[in-house]
Amino acid sequence: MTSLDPAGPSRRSFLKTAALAGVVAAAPLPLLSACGASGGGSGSGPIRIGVLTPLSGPWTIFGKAHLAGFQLATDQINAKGGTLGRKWELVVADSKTDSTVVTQQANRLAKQENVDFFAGTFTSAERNAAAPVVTAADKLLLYPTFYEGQNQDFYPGVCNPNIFMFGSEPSGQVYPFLEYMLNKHGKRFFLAGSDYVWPRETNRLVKAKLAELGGEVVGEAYAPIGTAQFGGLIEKIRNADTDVLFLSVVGSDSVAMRQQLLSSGLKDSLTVWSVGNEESSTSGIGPAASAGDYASFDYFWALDNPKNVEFKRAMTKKFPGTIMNNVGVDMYNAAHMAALAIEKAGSVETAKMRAGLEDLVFEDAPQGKVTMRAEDHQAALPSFLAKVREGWTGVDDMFEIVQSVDQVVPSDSTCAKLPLRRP
Amino acid sequence: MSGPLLDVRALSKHFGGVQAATDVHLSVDAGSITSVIGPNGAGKSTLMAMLSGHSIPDSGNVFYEGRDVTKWPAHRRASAGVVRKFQRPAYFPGLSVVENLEIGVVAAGIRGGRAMRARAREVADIVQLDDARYVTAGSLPHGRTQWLEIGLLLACRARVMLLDEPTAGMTRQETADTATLIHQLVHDLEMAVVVVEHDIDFVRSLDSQVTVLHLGQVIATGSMSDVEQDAQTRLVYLGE
Amino acid sequence: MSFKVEVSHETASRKVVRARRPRRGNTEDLLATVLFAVLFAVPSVGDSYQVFILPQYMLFGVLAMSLCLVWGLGGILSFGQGAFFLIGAYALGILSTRVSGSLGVWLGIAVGIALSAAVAGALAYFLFRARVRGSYFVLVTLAISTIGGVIATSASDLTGGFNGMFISRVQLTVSGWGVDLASDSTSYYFVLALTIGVYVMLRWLSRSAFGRVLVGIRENEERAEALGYDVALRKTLAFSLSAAIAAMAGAIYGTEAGFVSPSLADVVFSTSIVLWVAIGGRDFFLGGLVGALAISLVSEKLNSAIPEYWQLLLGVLFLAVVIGFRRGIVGSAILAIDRVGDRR
Amino acid sequence: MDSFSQVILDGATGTLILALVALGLAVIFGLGGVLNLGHGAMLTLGAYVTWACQMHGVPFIACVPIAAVVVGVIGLLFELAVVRHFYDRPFETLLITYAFYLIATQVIQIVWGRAVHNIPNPLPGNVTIAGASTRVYTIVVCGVCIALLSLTWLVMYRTSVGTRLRAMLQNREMASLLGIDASRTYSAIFATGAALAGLAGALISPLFSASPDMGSLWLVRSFFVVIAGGLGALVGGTLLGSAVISGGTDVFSLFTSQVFAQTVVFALAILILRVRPEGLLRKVPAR
Repeated sequence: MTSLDPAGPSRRSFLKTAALAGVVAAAPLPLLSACGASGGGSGSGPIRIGVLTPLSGPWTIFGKAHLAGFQLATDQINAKGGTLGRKWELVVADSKTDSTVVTQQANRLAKQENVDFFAGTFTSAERNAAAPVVTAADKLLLYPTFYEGQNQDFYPGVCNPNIFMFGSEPSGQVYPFLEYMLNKHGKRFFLAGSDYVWPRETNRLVKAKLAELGGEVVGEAYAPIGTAQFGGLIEKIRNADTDVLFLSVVGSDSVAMRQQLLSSGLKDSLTVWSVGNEESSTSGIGPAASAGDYASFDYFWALDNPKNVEFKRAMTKKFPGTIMNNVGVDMYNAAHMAALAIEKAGSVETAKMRAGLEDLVFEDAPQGKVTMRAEDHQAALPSFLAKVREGWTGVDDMFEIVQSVDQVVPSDSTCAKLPLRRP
Repeated sequence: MSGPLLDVRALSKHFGGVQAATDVHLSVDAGSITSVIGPNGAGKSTLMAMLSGHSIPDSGNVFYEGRDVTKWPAHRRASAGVVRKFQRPAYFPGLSVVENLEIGVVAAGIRGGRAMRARAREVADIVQLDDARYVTAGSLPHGRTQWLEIGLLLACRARVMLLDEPTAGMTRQETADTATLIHQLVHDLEMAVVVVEHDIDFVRSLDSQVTVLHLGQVIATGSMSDVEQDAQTRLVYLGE
Repeated sequence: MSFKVEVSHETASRKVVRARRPRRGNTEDLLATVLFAVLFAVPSVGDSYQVFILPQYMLFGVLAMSLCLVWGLGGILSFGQGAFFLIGAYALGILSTRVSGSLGVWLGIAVGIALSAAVAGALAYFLFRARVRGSYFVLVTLAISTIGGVIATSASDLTGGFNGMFISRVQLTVSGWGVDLASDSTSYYFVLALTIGVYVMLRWLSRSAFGRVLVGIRENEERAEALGYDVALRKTLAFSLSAAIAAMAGAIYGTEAGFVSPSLADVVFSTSIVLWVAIGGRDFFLGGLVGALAISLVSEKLNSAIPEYWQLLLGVLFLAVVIGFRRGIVGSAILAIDRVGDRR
Repeated sequence: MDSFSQVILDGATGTLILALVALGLAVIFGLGGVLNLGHGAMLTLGAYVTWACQMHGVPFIACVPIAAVVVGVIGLLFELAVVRHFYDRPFETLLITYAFYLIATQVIQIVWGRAVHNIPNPLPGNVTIAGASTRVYTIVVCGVCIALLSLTWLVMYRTSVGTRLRAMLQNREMASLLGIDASRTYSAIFATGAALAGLAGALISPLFSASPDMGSLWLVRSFFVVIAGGLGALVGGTLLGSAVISGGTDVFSLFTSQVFAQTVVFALAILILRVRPEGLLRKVPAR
């Protein structure tokens, strides 16, 4: 039949081509034009901040507090007219709890959204993934989470002049309370963590300090993220005759781990000290599996001081039902300190803002005073050891502060790139 | 060529406690038709499977062109020339008739678009599907799918065709045409055809060597008229 | 053309429409040409982020096409493509840092491809020989991606574990000549060329004898085997080739993105490849390519804005396609265009 | 040998809990021929329904059957609306149930948020058996699992329903001759599998809490149970598979890392599949 219509094929295919070209070309165009137009840059208009936060995936439970802390501070800053007369505008990107996505989204925020600086990323792995992007774009990243310190040169997110750490590292989070725990609960420590850089590096530092204090490490084990059954690990802990179980298992894994620890009957014969389970994951763990256990962070919701009372009131008003934790509070502090730095420097330009943040002191943090050290961008923070109350019913009566330190000066970083202060 | 094309010697096979084949002998020459008949459960399908390589006998041997192929898997036997047509038509329903045949043609080692198409066209003519070359095979009426499958066997240069109930579901006319086709193939292409059938009329019209199976054993061989005279066959098969 | 009378009535009408020899593939290639032309023009009209990100999505497209090869052509559904992609990325990352110069880069790519092909081939042959297929093989591919992720997470000395691995942009050079992927626009055109190359190669493959037989195996494995084809061997070859393509895409992706982590091997990523291909259309390589590109682009836009609702929407879209458009959106479009063309 | 009896007890409880989780999957796969990728979402749904139900002051013991019924009904509706049209196409059912997973997981997050919810242990306290200790509630869950497996066995091998089901498995066309309404039977199978998943989700929620992605952790392990255990009958296979996957991982992880143990066990499951595929293939028509 084709041969009966010699003009057919060519004309047909021409029409087809034209129609298809229209369809295919039209599809990507809205996507292309939607972007590009929005650009902050320096000068006038709002200050744009790219916030990388885990809104989906296993660390979603932290994402809410993480983002809420920064949003609350932003609202407070904007209520006062922003900084340098410019309002703050947040561009939120979901990290999906996936470092690969962090790289991608950080690139988008830098290249397409033209943000002035970054805040967020949750884990050290995510921070390390974002680091090359912020370096390439020469923007700052404000990192809020408790982390492993700055000793691992080979990671791009360590000793990076563009990154500021607002959370505590092991010498702040753990060291102040090691002696107390040793004396009170026994010398035999078992170190168990999730398998990534923060738990491994934290445990390395804790081991060194324990040796100094006369403690003994009777075991060390790491479970890959996503582990559901901890039977083997718990057996190892039992066989090691453990006094203190030093836990850096995080996220939903820690919920499973603590529940199984309870069901193994082992919980009563040792003391649990978690450095990863703050208010939101402890809510998941539940009262039975957490009662009597310790946790140490630079902030607890339970802190009873006027600034925290004020913070809690503001937070509950704006984000009712959100379980706040130290990461969220450090995001809050990061925003306020960035605002102070911008005002001090008179600019959001990276170099000037960096200089503004270095040596900055923030007196109004919900946990006390925060000082940003210039040479390695680590924060000096308060630190608290808390015990989980028996039969708690919510975040308000979950933790009871048993030890506190007003401000811990981070131990010296051993990174070769130091000092970070630029001439 | 000396000796039979396909030579089956003393095949035995059991499944669990059931003896599906016992000491079966069969000899098939090029250019001949062999029909295997028998009541349900006689072991016809088992024999077919052992000929095609879909089942390996417990003991006994299958020789093809003088070579022992007993342990060869189905695909190896098929590429050597012993190809089976299944009881239910087995073809490629989502493809057109010509695409179906081309897959068979490729199996015969013919490469290159032109040669492949030409051969597929030739086969389509033989099995009278020349009008339906570009029809999706799945939409062919049932009887024609049986022929399509025979076409597939032709396309891949089968020397021994194992036809498992080739006329199942066919009209009377189609059945008669199928007998003619088989005769034509055997005559023109010097093929050996082994047919397993229920339809006695069809077997009769094939005018072939007949082997009667009962409970896994060969109880009679000979022409259809010989077999029909056989007392045992009449007893077990024709129900007399 | 003449029709014989014996054709039964209910199929007669369909026959008239389809009885002509279809110009199979023209429309797909035509559409692909348009797509490639649009992609070619992007760097001159788009912003720097698009030039940065689109190569990664094109490589997802290559990955999706590798799935089209086994699933669309061969009928082997695999939830394990992510693992092969990851092998490619890690191999390049590990070898390009440990072996200096362009040797390390080429070695990384070669080892990744060879390793993926070997792992896929060995496993597939092992199982296909024993006639493991259908849903059971799907389960095994799920296992591949799970085990891949577990190994990537736990072999932290080699892979960086959960922390991921950083890979710098490499240079692909032979005795001084070649491309330096450090520049976004250079690597954009390089990846575009690669994507076109893979598309052309796969289209050629699908028309070749091998491709036809693969389709035959998909349509009726028993028949293909009884025609003399070593079905297990051919399925293994297809699976292995597909793994090799996935690994190659992974290697380039690693250097493009600058970062790989075990999440690329986990079940979520591997299943999203299936999603791209199913929505785009498994029967057409263009379907996989467009599915991967379009869903990645739209996901990126909507994920931050309406993360839950977007995932929900994607799920509903996926369900709708599986129920209503077995051939996927692009696939159905191609067939519709063909039909319009044929009717004239 | 306290440690030894503890390993045995943990292995046994781990096996039974995994068997409980996998049973719904095994029912739908073994009897219905559908590889239910939505199984994980059904577990999650069961856990969340339990949590929501408890929030409304309903006692835990009543929440468990409610969760099973709710998830069973959702499964039934899904089967009636979609799955039933695809039984002859295994790949499509696989994709459809995966779409169910995507949709259900998102709906759960929209309705109940993303926070991890803790479901209090209804039976606090530990019990010591031969020097090994575990939670009373764990023992109860294991008891329920044994009861369910026994019930399944009784239904399959001691009732006319079971006989018909097995007949249908052998030959679907033949089954209709025996007066079995295949379509209704398949609906019932799917609903039962979904209800079992909901029940399992409800029962394990006090042990593991409820989080939106809890299902995917169990899904892969359940698949391996089906791979490894698919060889035997529904009940024996599920138990055997669970023992291989759960017990195997526990035992191996005593000598090596958890990760390596898991990998070894998964590889073992593939090996089993390879060695005994014909038994498995019988039930699932090849595509």
